[in-house]
Amino acid sequence: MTTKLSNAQIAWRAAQDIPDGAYVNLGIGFPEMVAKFKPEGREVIYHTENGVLDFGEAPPAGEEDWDLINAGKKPVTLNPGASFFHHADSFAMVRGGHLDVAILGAYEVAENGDLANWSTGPGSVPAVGGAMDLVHGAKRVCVITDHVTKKGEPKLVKKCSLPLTGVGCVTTVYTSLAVIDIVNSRFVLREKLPSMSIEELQAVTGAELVIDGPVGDLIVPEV
Amino acid sequence: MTTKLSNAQIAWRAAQDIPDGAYVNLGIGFPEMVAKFKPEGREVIYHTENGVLDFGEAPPAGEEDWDLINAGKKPVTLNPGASFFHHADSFAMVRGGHLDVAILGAYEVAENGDLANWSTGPGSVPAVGGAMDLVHGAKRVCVITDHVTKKGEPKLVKKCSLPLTGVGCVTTVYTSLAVIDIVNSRFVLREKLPSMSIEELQAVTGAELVIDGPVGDLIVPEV
Amino acid sequence: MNKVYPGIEDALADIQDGMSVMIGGFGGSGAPIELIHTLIDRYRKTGSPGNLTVINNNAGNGAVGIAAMIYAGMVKKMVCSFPRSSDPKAFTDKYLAGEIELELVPQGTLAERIRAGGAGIPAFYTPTSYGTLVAEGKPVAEFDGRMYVQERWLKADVAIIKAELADTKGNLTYNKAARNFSPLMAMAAKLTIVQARKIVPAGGIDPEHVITPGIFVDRIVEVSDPKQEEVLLREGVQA
Amino acid sequence: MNKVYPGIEDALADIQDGMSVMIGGFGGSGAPIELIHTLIDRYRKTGSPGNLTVINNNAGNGAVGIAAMIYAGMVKKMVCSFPRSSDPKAFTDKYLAGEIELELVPQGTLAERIRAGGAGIPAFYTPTSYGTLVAEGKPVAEFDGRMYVQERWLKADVAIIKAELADTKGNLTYNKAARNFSPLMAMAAKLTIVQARKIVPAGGIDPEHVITPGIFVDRIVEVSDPKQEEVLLREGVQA
Repeated sequence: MTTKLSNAQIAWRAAQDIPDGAYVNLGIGFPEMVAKFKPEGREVIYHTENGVLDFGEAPPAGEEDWDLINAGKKPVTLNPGASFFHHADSFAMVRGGHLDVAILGAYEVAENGDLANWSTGPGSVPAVGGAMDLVHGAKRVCVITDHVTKKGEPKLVKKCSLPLTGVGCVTTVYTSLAVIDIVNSRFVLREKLPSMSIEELQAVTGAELVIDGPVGDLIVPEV
Repeated sequence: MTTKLSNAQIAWRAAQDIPDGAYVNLGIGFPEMVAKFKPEGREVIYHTENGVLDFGEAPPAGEEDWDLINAGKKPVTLNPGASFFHHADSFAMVRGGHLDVAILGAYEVAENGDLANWSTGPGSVPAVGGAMDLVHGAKRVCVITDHVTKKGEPKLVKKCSLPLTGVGCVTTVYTSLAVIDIVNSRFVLREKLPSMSIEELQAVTGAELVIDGPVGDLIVPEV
Repeated sequence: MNKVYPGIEDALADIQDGMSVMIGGFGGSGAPIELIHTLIDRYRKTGSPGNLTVINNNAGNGAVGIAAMIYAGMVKKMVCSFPRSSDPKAFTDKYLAGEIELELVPQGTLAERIRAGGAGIPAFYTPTSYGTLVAEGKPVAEFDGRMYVQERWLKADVAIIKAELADTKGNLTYNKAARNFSPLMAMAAKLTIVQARKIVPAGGIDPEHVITPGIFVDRIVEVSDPKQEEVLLREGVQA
Repeated sequence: MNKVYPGIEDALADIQDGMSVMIGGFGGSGAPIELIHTLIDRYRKTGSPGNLTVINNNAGNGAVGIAAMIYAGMVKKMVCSFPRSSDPKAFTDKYLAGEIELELVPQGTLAERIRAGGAGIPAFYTPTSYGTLVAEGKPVAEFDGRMYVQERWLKADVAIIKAELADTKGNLTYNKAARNFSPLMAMAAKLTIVQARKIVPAGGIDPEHVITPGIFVDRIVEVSDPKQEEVLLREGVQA
């Protein structure tokens, strides 16, 4: 297998597609990294499930206010123009289609847009948080993920084998190897690492990659 | 027919049954008069549909703030401890059962608690406002009304002939002649004017008056 | 990000024939008079926007605001709870002549339908109107032994509302009971246009005091000395 | 009218075995630590209140707050969206041993179900969880060409929440993101008990800034220097 993007590079690539003025929810963990790579000059307003709009970076150590946290329970700060609201209003923003972009992680994404990212099946403690709401709310639901599992198995599949988070909800997948839109229940390849052939990419993808228009080079700086 | 209570006296009688600390909504028009007769020493918190809790009396002429009105579009003032909220929260208070008492007018009340108070039938412009919400929200839904129509016909009936505001919703009726609870879909007579016999009262009532326990004297001061 | 528009005309430019328009206010409290009358002026000059469906608690009073829209002939249909007022002639005459449609919605149901529209809830159940004419044709269901009516969300192409303060990112406060339906309408419309008494920089409103977060607001214009419908009525403004 | 209770024990006295208890907070933000631990103290002394159904976004962290309730053995069932935390041992061990029940509810659905409980809406439809395990057994319906899941209201016997300011009539404000579920829970419980950092006279909160109107609040106690769950966790408080 050829080289692949680091998580930071995947996050960087996803960040480039967030337009100026967008309202964005970043999932807990890996997706939070996307905020670091906001292009200069763009203004992005971040929403967190627990009732803050327009929060900023983490405060310096020692200056945490534990009443001012994000959905990951990490302390944040406020940008000018921030606001507080209760959980029902927060999810009105989500479910009502007011967010422009939500970025989540994934265990599996199916070619019809089904997402599995909350449960690895029986035996563990299930925990869903806001993911099932987010995938049906935001105008664009983006997944950032390694292209394959640690065992090398495809995460982009014909049909998810793990419990679903949402049905037909993913619009774009940013992986360590490619950028793929989901259009009419097919994986449409938009960009791939230049070092990799389409055949090589197809070999590590669990469903057909459709070519519809030019396939760009996925070129990401060291970050 | 014997003497009867004035509207002010009906309002006075209804006011006596509002307990200290109650949250109360008074319908537009005649029911608004109930506020005038709050017994000394009791605190009553008034709710208005358009998003104010704990409003007070009308301001002096010339001091009206037309952004501070009640559901009847009349200017009001605020008591200490007042609050503003939007219409969905206002009707969450109503529908969610948070009001202790709602007092409304009526065209007809049926013995099963059905209320007709919003439409006199085809040919007019229908207007319902918050009445249909109030009758299903407050813990006690009280009607204040003349006992009979201007033509002398019963307003307390077996079955409403006019379009309903709500089904089985009225708990107590304060009329110009009597106080009547609705219990198990029957009119139970609680008080009547002392000058009137039960038979005389029955004669102007469109459904059976049930006697269940002592019938008190409806005695109201000149107000 | 700056949602401020210099002129009312520009801010309203995308309101077109046949649209559904939520208009904030309860009677004169919160009525965005300057937005409404700028729209009327355009209609009188250009014949557009007409055929509007207007959503408000009421159906106009006297000859100002929504009543003036009705007199001008812009309104095809009213969705409201209480099409009565101290002077309801504008609506009443057209309604009785069959020249304007009415969808009568109980006030709490109207508020909740608008909130549902903004919150992505396509339908909900309420006890309100069960067993009445207003519920005719609507699905009913029993929950915990009580009967309820199914109501659908209500959305609109545009909301025009009046705020007290707005910051440049669209965060809003309201003045007293002028809040009423406006925070809900801001959520439920594709395009939300606000006239604010004062526009302040982002950060000029305490985050704890924001009533409508900016995510629900698209365009803001400052109208620093807004007219009060009730005052105009008392001054006897004519159609 | 004065909803102020002098002591926490008195304010909590009506919480009994088997009740459902909504507890405000999202992680440590807004968690009413003093109310919770007073309840735990009573349970340790008297064996009551036990068998509780606790409703919160999470299922406790470390050995403080809800985690301490679970360790104490008071909790029969958790209703939550995310029973994970940096130290979820209290819940995880009991859950995997079959000693505590879990009703897992997506976070937005949890919030909306609680609001619905407070607003008299017995059921509503949401796209959330459609086609997933979480929706199994729930009615579904199509609206405007899209599928939705029917969710029911969620009410409770008691809500215990943390506020910033309370006035004597029960009007509340919150501190920053500590607001989260608390305004909804105050609406949805038969009895709402509040610990406020400061109690002010009626009129001491601007009517425009009230977040929870007093109608939703029954009892208030002042806890002027409330503990922060997250700080206690970092200090290493043990079960």
